[in-house]
Amino acid sequence: MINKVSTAAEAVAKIRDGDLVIANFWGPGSPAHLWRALLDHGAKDLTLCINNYVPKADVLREKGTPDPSLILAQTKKIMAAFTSIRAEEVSPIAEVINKRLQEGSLEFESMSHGNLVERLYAAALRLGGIYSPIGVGTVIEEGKEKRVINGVEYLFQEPIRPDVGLISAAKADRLGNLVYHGTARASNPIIAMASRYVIAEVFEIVDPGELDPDHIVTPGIFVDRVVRIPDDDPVGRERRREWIMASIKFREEQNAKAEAARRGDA
Amino acid sequence: MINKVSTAAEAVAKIRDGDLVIANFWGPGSPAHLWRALLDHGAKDLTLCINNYVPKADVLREKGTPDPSLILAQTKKIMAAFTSIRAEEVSPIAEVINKRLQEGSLEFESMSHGNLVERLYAAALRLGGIYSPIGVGTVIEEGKEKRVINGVEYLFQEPIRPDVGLISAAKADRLGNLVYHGTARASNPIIAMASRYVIAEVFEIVDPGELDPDHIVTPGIFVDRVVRIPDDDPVGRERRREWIMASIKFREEQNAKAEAARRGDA
Amino acid sequence: MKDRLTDELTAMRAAKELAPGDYCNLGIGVPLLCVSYIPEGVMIQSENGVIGYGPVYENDELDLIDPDMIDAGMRYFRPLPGMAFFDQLTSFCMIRSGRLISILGGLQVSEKGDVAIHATSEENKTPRIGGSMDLAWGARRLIIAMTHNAKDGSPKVVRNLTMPVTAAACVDLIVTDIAVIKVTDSGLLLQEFAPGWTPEEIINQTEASLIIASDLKEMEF
Amino acid sequence: MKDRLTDELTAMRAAKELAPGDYCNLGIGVPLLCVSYIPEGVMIQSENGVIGYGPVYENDELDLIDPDMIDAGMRYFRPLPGMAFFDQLTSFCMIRSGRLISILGGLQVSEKGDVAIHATSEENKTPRIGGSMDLAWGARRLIIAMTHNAKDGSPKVVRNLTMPVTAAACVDLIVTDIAVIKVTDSGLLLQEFAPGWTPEEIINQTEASLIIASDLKEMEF
Repeated sequence: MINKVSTAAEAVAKIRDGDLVIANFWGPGSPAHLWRALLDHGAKDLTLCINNYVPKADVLREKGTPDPSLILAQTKKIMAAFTSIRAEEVSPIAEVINKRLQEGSLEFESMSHGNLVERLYAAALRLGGIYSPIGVGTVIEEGKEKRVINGVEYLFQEPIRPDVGLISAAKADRLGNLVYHGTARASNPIIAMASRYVIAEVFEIVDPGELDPDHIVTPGIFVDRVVRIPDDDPVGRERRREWIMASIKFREEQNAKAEAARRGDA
Repeated sequence: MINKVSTAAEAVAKIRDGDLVIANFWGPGSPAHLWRALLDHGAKDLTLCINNYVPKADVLREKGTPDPSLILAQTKKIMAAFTSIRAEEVSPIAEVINKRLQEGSLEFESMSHGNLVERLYAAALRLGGIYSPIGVGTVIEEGKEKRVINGVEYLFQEPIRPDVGLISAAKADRLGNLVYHGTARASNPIIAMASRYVIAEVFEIVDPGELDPDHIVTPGIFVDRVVRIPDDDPVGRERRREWIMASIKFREEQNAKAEAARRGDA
Repeated sequence: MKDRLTDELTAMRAAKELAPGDYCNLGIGVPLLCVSYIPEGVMIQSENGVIGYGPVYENDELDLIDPDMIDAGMRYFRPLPGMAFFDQLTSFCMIRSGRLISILGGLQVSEKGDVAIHATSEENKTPRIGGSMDLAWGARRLIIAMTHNAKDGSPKVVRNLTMPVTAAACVDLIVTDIAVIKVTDSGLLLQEFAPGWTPEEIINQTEASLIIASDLKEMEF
Repeated sequence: MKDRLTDELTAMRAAKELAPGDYCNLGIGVPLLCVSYIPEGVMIQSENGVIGYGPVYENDELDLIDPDMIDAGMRYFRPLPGMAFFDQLTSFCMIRSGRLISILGGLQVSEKGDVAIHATSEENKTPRIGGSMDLAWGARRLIIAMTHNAKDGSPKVVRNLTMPVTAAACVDLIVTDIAVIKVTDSGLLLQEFAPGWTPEEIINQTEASLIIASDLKEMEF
C-alpha cells in the first residue's frame, strides 16, 4: 500500500549538500514549513531556484513571517526571476547578499519568469534544450546561443532539472495526489513534474477517493513525500492569518511612507 | 459581456481552405459534433493533426458511430502518432487512403505521441523548436537535425501551431471556461493553448461562477467559441451510449474472430 | 511647472484603451491603478495564476480575505464569477499567446517601440525581470503607462534606449502624464495632450521625434 | 512441438516483476493481460490520461460503463479510489519521468537491449508508433513481454534488429513464452525457463547469444 505521509524532518533528510532545490519563495504556494525544515537540516552549498527573491524585513520575521531567505547561509547560487532588496529597509540579510555577491561567494542567475517555467517544463519532458523567443537582445542573451528559425531570433535555454522540489498544496491523499487552492497553485505543479525528488506540504490529508479524480492537479506519482503542516504550526492554517495580517499592515505602512516621500519629491 | 456561445456552423465558418486543423480523432474527448460541422463546411486541402488515425468500419458508421475519417476527401496531409487500417476490414476509406498515398496526393507525417504533445506545447510557449530525446536512431530521425547535449543525442522538433483547434469538454460557461471528465480530457487542454482559433463542443453550458475556479482546466481566454451539443444529437449525451454500445459489441466480435483465427494458426 | 496628470488620471486614460471582452495584464505601478477604471467585461489576468478576479480588498475589509488569493502585486482580491486559477506554466502560455493586452509601466520607450521596463538592483546589480519580458513580448497590444519624464526631469520617450532593453519593437501605445503617443512604422505619433499642454511643450519634454497627428486632441477620461 | 506458455501465463510471469508501490504502463497485447495478475498497491497508468484505475468491465456489465473512462486499449474501466485523470502532456511528462515501469509487447529485442515495438502498416507503410517510443525510452524499467518466436518460427531475440528500432539500449528484462532473459552489460542472461524446456532448446530458438545464469531456474507464476 502506497503511503507517502512523512514528517518534514524525515522528508528533507534525503537532501544533500550541493543539491539544486526549487520552491516558491514567498506568499501563497510557498512551502514555508519545508523551507524551515531545510534550514534545520543544514544542507550546504545549495543552489536555490526560486520565482522571486525578496527577503523579509526583520520586523516581520520577528512577528513570525516565514522567510526562506534565511537559507542564504547554506546557498552558493540563486536562480531567480525577480529579486528585490528594499533600499529603505536594508536588512542584515541584504547586506550579506550584497557582500557575498561582491566577493564572488554567491552567484546570481537572473531570468524572466517565463524562462524559469519553460526551462522547468523542458526538464519535465526530458528535453535537451529549447529555443525561447524571450530575452533576445536583452541582458539574458549573454552567453546563450542565438538562432534564427523561420526568420525569428531565439535564445537557447537549458532545462532546469532540480534535485529537490519543495511544494505546497491545499490537500493530499496518502498516495500523494494533490489539489491546490487559489493562486497558491503557483508553479507547484511544474516543480513536481520537473524535480527528481518531490516533497509536498499540505494543510490537510484525506483518504484516497475523497479527491475527485477530475480535480486532482498533481497526480501522486510525481510526489515522493507528503507532509501535513500541524494546525498549531506558525504556518499552519489556524495561525497563518496572524502573520499575514501583520505583513499586510507593515506593507501598507511602507507604502504610505513611500507615497509620502514621493509626494515630498514631486 | 463576453459570450462565446455559438452554433457549430457559425463557429466553423472561420475555417479556411489549407488550414492546419487539430483534434482528438476518436473516443472520449474527440469533438464528434465539430468534426461533422467541418465536414459540412467543406473546407479543402486541410492538414489534419490527430493523435491516431483509425477509420471506422462501414458497419459502425452505418450505426451512427462518428467517423472523422470521412474528412479525408478534404485533406492533403495527415500528421499522426498512430494509424491503423485493419487488413481484415478494408473499408472504401482505407482503399482511398492507400491509393492517395501511393499517388502522392496525400502526405502522412508520423511521429510518437509524445512528440505530438511536446510540439504542441512548444507552440503554446511560442518556442522556435525543442530538442527531444525521443526517436533518435529511429524512422522519425529522418530529415531532422541531431544534436548532442551533455553527452546525450536529441532530435530537433518544430512546434506544431494549428490554425484551428477543435476540442471537446464536459461543461463550459459562456466565458469559455472548461472542465473535463475522465479520459475525455485527452489532449484537449494542450490543443486549446497551442491553436490560433479554438472551438469547444460541450455537453452542458452553465452560468459563470458555477464552475469552481480551482477546478477549471482550460481558462476561457484560450477558447474562441463554445458550442453546445444538442441533447438529441447522435453524439449528444443522451444518444451517444447507443453507438458506443454498438461499437463495443462490434469490437468484441472482431476480437473473437481474430482470436479464433489465431488459435487456428497455432 | 505645468500641472501633469496624477497617476490616477494617467491610469484612467490608459484604462480607456480597454473594451468589454478584452483580457488584460496590469503591471506594477501606474498600470495597477487602472483596475478601478476598467470597463465591465474586461478580464484581468495576473501572472501568478489567476484570470477574471475582482477588486482588491480595502484595509478595513481584511477579515474577508482568502489568504490564497493574491495578485502579482501581492494584493488580496475578491473572487468574481467566471474567474479561473491555473499554474504558472499555463500562465505564461497565456501571456505569450497574443490573447492578452498588457498595460505595463516603463522606464524608457524608444522611437522604434523598444521598451525598458525592468529595473536593476542598485545594491547588487541583479536585474528585476519578473514577468516583464514575457508580458511585453507576448501582448496582443502593449500599452506603456508611465510618467513622461524621470524624477530628474530627463525624458523617458527617447531616440534610443540608454537603459537595458526589456523587449524590442513591442510597444503599441504610450500613455504618459502629459501625452498619448502611438508607435507607428513611420515614427511616434502624438495623438493627445493633457489639459493645458501644447504640442510644443510636449515635444520639449521628449527626446524622440514626435509626429503631430492630424486629429490631435485633448485627452479625455 | 513443445508446449509454450499461453499469453495469460506469460503475462502472469511478467506481472510478478511488479511490487506494491510501483507505477506501471501496460502496452497492447500480452502486457495488457498482466492487469489481472498485478499485486494490490500497483497503480496502472494509461497514456491517454489516467493513473490508478480499476479492472475493465466485462461484457455483461456494459450498463455500468462511464463512456468517458477508457484506457489506451479503448477498454472501459472501473474507477478506483485514488485514481487521477490528467491531460496528455502531463501523461508524457509522467511517461518520460523515469517513475513508471513499462511492460510492453515486442517484435524483436537485440543483445544490446534495442527493441522493435511499433509495427508498420502493411498497406501504406506508415509506422504505428503511438506512445511506444516514449514508453520505452522513459521507463524506469522496461520489460518486454512477448512470444519467443514469430508466427513463422523465426527468433525474436536477435543479435541485431532487422525491424525498425523503437528505442535503443532500453530493455531490462524479456519475458517470453519459453524463457526469462535479463539484459546485462555483458550480454543476455538466461535466468528462467518455461516448464519442460531445457536451456539448449531455448538457445536453439534464439538468434542472440545467451549466457546461462548460475542460478537458472524454472519459471514460477
